[in-house]
Amino acid sequence: MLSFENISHGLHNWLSAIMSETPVVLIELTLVALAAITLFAALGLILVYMERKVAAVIQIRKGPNRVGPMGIFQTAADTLKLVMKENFMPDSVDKFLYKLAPFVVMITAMLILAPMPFAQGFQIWNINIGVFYVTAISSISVIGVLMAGWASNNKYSLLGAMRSGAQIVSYELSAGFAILSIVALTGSLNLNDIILSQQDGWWIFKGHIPVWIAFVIFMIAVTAETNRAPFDMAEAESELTGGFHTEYGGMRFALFFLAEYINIFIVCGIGATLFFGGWMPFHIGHWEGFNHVMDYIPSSIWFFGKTFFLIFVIMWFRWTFPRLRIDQLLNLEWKYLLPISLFNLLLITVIAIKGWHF
Amino acid sequence: MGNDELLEKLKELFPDASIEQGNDWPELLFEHAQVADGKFLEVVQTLKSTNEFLFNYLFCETCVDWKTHFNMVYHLESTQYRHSMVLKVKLNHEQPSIDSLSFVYRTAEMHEREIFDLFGIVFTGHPNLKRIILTEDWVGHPLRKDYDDPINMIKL
Amino acid sequence: MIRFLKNYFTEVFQAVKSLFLGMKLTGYYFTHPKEIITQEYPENRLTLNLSERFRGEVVMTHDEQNEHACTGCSACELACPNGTIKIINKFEINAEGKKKKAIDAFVYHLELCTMCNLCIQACPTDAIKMAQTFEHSVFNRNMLTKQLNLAGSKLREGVE
Amino acid sequence: MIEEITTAKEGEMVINIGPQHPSTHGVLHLLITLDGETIKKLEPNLGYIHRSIEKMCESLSYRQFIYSTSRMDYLSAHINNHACAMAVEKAMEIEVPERAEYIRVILDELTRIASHQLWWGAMAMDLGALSPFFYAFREREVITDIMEETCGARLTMNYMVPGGVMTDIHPNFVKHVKDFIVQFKSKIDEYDTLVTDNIIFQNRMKNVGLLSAEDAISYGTSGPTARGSGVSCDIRKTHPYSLYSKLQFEEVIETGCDSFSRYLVRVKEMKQSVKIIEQLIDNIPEGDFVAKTKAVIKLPKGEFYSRAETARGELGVYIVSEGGTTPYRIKFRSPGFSNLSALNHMVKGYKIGDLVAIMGTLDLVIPDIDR
Amino acid sequence: MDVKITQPSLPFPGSIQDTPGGGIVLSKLDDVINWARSNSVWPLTFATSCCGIEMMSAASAKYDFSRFGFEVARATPRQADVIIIAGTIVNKMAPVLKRLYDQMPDPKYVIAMGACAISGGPFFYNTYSVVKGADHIIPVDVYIAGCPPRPEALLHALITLQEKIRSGLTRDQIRAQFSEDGK
Repeated sequence: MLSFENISHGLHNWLSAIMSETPVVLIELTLVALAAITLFAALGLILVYMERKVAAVIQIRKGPNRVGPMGIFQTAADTLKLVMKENFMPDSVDKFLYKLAPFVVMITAMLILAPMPFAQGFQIWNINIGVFYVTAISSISVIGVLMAGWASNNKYSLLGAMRSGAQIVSYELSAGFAILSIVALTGSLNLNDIILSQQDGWWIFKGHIPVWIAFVIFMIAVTAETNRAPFDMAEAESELTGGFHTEYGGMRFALFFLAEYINIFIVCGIGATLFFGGWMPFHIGHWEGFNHVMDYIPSSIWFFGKTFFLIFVIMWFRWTFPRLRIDQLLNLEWKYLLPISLFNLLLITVIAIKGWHF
Repeated sequence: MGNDELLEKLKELFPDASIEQGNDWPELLFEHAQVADGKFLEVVQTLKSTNEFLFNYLFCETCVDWKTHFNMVYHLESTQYRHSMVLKVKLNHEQPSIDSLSFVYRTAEMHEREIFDLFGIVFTGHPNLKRIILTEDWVGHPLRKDYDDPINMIKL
Repeated sequence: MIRFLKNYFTEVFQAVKSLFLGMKLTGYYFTHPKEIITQEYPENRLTLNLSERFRGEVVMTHDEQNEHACTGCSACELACPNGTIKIINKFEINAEGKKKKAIDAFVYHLELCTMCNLCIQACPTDAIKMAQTFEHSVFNRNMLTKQLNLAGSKLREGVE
Repeated sequence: MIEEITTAKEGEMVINIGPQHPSTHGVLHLLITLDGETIKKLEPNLGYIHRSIEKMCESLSYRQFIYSTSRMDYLSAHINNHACAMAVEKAMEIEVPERAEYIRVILDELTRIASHQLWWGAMAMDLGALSPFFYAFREREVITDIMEETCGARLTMNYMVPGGVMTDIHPNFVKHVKDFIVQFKSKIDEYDTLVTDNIIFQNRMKNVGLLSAEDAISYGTSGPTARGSGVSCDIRKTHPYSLYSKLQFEEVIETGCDSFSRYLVRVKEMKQSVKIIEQLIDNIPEGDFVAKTKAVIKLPKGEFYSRAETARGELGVYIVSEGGTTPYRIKFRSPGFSNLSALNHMVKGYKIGDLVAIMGTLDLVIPDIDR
Repeated sequence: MDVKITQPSLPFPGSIQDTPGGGIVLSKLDDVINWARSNSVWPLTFATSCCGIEMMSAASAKYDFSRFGFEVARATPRQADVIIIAGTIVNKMAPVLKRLYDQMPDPKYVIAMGACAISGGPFFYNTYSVVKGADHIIPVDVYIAGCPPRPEALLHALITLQEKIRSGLTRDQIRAQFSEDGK
């Protein structure tokens, strides 16, 4: 059966056969980089298109349907246009930071991709502290946002960036605790090990109610972390016009725009990996026959299916709820989510130690 | 209170003002000299706080340019008794000024800025009397009858 | 204490329920694409039925002999609040040798027109009416100034 | 030009909101002084859409000036036109035919529903929920279709003329209005599910933007803004005009004094408007739709004031006539202008997010404020 | 009595130009870029008066200009491509409009929507504060008459603008071309 694992292994074997080790590594690194960038572009286009279509159907309208069949080239046209826009810079900005900020946001988004297991045996970097790596890197993106807000020399941008800073720093805590609860159950920081531990069922089913609570908290926290409605404080179009990217246009704005969607993909990918078994097919305990049937569906489809389902849920939030106010947002985190997640972590630790999970 | 009764009461209270029944409501007209030196505020305070009147709702404040003089027109209503009256003050055309009502009726603050802007009437005691609608460097007061702007105004 | 906890949990439950109901509603629309009410302009151009009273622009009706009913009385010009209509009259000498007033040009400024219908109401001979066209987009503003009487058109016989 | 005001104290920041800003619903310019995110002071700067309607009307005849009022508060265009027509009718002592009154009131109430629906959608959009806007416009489009069918235009109808209405109603009018009522009643609950009951929305609205009853009167607010503070000020009840004295409906008054009660007033008013339409739609009497008037209207010398309740509050039309064919002076007492004056008082101490919510509940239409 | 309308309605802009190669596959890079630009026209949320409501109607579910990819209304001019002047421009607003236009990165387009934006419209005569046409301040690409124009008319204007972008002509060129055609 053709799978990503076979392709990557085949490629590696073929390259190793015809040349020595160093060029192989170099070539493979180049290929990986190219693949990552392509994946980025493709994901960005698909997610933006998906968002617009989901929004359209929820809002009882048709959505883009002119550019290409069903409007699938709509986002391609948008991107191309943004690339071809005037590359301007307002006069009074801090030039270095203004230019750097979109790249910081984009590069952090790219970096988190490294330990992501897309399919069985298909991973850029199988790092043994994967979960830790993801939480650590994802907090860098706030620096890019702050940079953008500060460098723009615009009060709206500054307010947006400050909101974003306060928001991401606080919500990272509960996202971290939600992730930790799964780490506590599996006893490993390696994302691959976490997936393998779900061979007999996903954690969301194995872990009783505490894992559900952790999952809900995780979803709320990552929605906030990615600055999505109802937590889109940093942009808050009706309050701060564009928030931290008010002064950005053209390609630089496109980078922010893409990074937002890539971040959604990544956090949903992490969520799918931790709670829904990543590429692991739907297995129920020891029902060998059933599990075997499920294995016929390629692992990459499992991963992307779960991830896109979570992305859809986040989009569903966005098109349903009004925005919170900044103080309510912080109240929600510090007064509700953080205590609950701490308590929940304690509960899960007890479950893990006692082995009460399935 | 009905209009007739109101008319009588007003006549009693302000014997020196000219009072007549307008199309809708009793109209009370003062000459500027009668209400100069802060007396106007007293008149309005009386109208607002006398138990029989309680004109606590200033629903329209405007000005009319009669070429020889300005007429300030205040439409007052009592939200309790639901009776209304019109208060008018005649201002001279050269240096029109009158006491500001912005501390009696908060809504007057904006209305008076608008009237200052469009008619050029100076409200003494107004907390923030500057142009609100036109730009700061605008010359003239466009709702006056003698206002002419040959550049912007195309006459039909 | 128990009452406090009870109230607390009721509140949380109500809150979550309200959010859930909202999501249910949007979810309903997401899963029922038949609720979509979009009318696809310009595909529906041919089937687009505008009300016969819709006021799109002022037109002058001409019959097949290229005759109209406008006597040039300029009632519409007077009725118009913002000078959208300008009537330029000329004097024609008719068969009996009498001088007769007729319109030379009925100039209509579509770029000024507010479709208030006052000119149509004012017209004593029903020479002008409102058309249901609305596709007036142009690249050049001058193209919106129109002459409503066709070239070589005449006043219809019997219209005074 | 927008100038930076540099009088801010240490630690305070002055921000220009507008003239082009998504939540000001037009070109309102607000200068707000912030301490962190808390608003210390707010100063409105108007005039970015001041079109000198009052000056212009001084050179328009009494038939013509009505159309310009549709552009003032374009969401209550019918009611504006109605108020102007009433002022002229009162001065001329024209008896308006019963049929015209019925048509007028039905259209007024439809306008009110349409206006409140747009407000509801825009308000939710200000708070960050985008879908309600589309649901609100679905029903609103039905109303605009009804308007278009009868009046000939979707937004600025110019349908009311002195003495009645311009043309008779369309033959399908009654049927379509009834269809609309059925559709509206089936969908109004969605409004509550999606927005009113939503916990995030309630937290954003409750105890925000307090305006006490005394302040509401002193600031001259009217309409739902004042009624949300417990002030009875519905002109349809306090000074009934047209048919309103004969109709059964309630004046919606909420005593919460906060944004949420202003919100509730508007939502409930939509239901009351439907109630009014239901009373009238089956009983439109036969007869003339317009009274006979002279071609050129000359008002007698004097001053005439007519009041009407628009969707935003009390509209006053004050005509000073010198006996000619054009008004000597005309003043439109617009509801938005007075309501806006209370904004500074209402937002002090709240956050920027609240400012958006409070402005949303005031339902400002900027051309109505600037005229 | 048979009556005919004096003004032949304008030919529909979308139907004038057949794209070579049947739609998407285009030969030249220029064409590709113009294709992208024409299909991704993001408006600035800028409305001064009544026409803004019809703009909202055009965004609403019944007319839905997102079908053309216009729905990404940006609140900041830095990210917008087209400014739809929906409503009257008065003297006080004129510098602001100019500034908004200057803040937009090239290529940028302007649509004057409604009588007020085209010429001052209802407020042309006897007003002291109204700018008699937005093209006194910024160059306008497409004019839509109407007061306010229907949402369909706005869509028509956007399609007209798309045609202009696709043709790659400047304002003067396209005006000259259309004057020759006698339209």
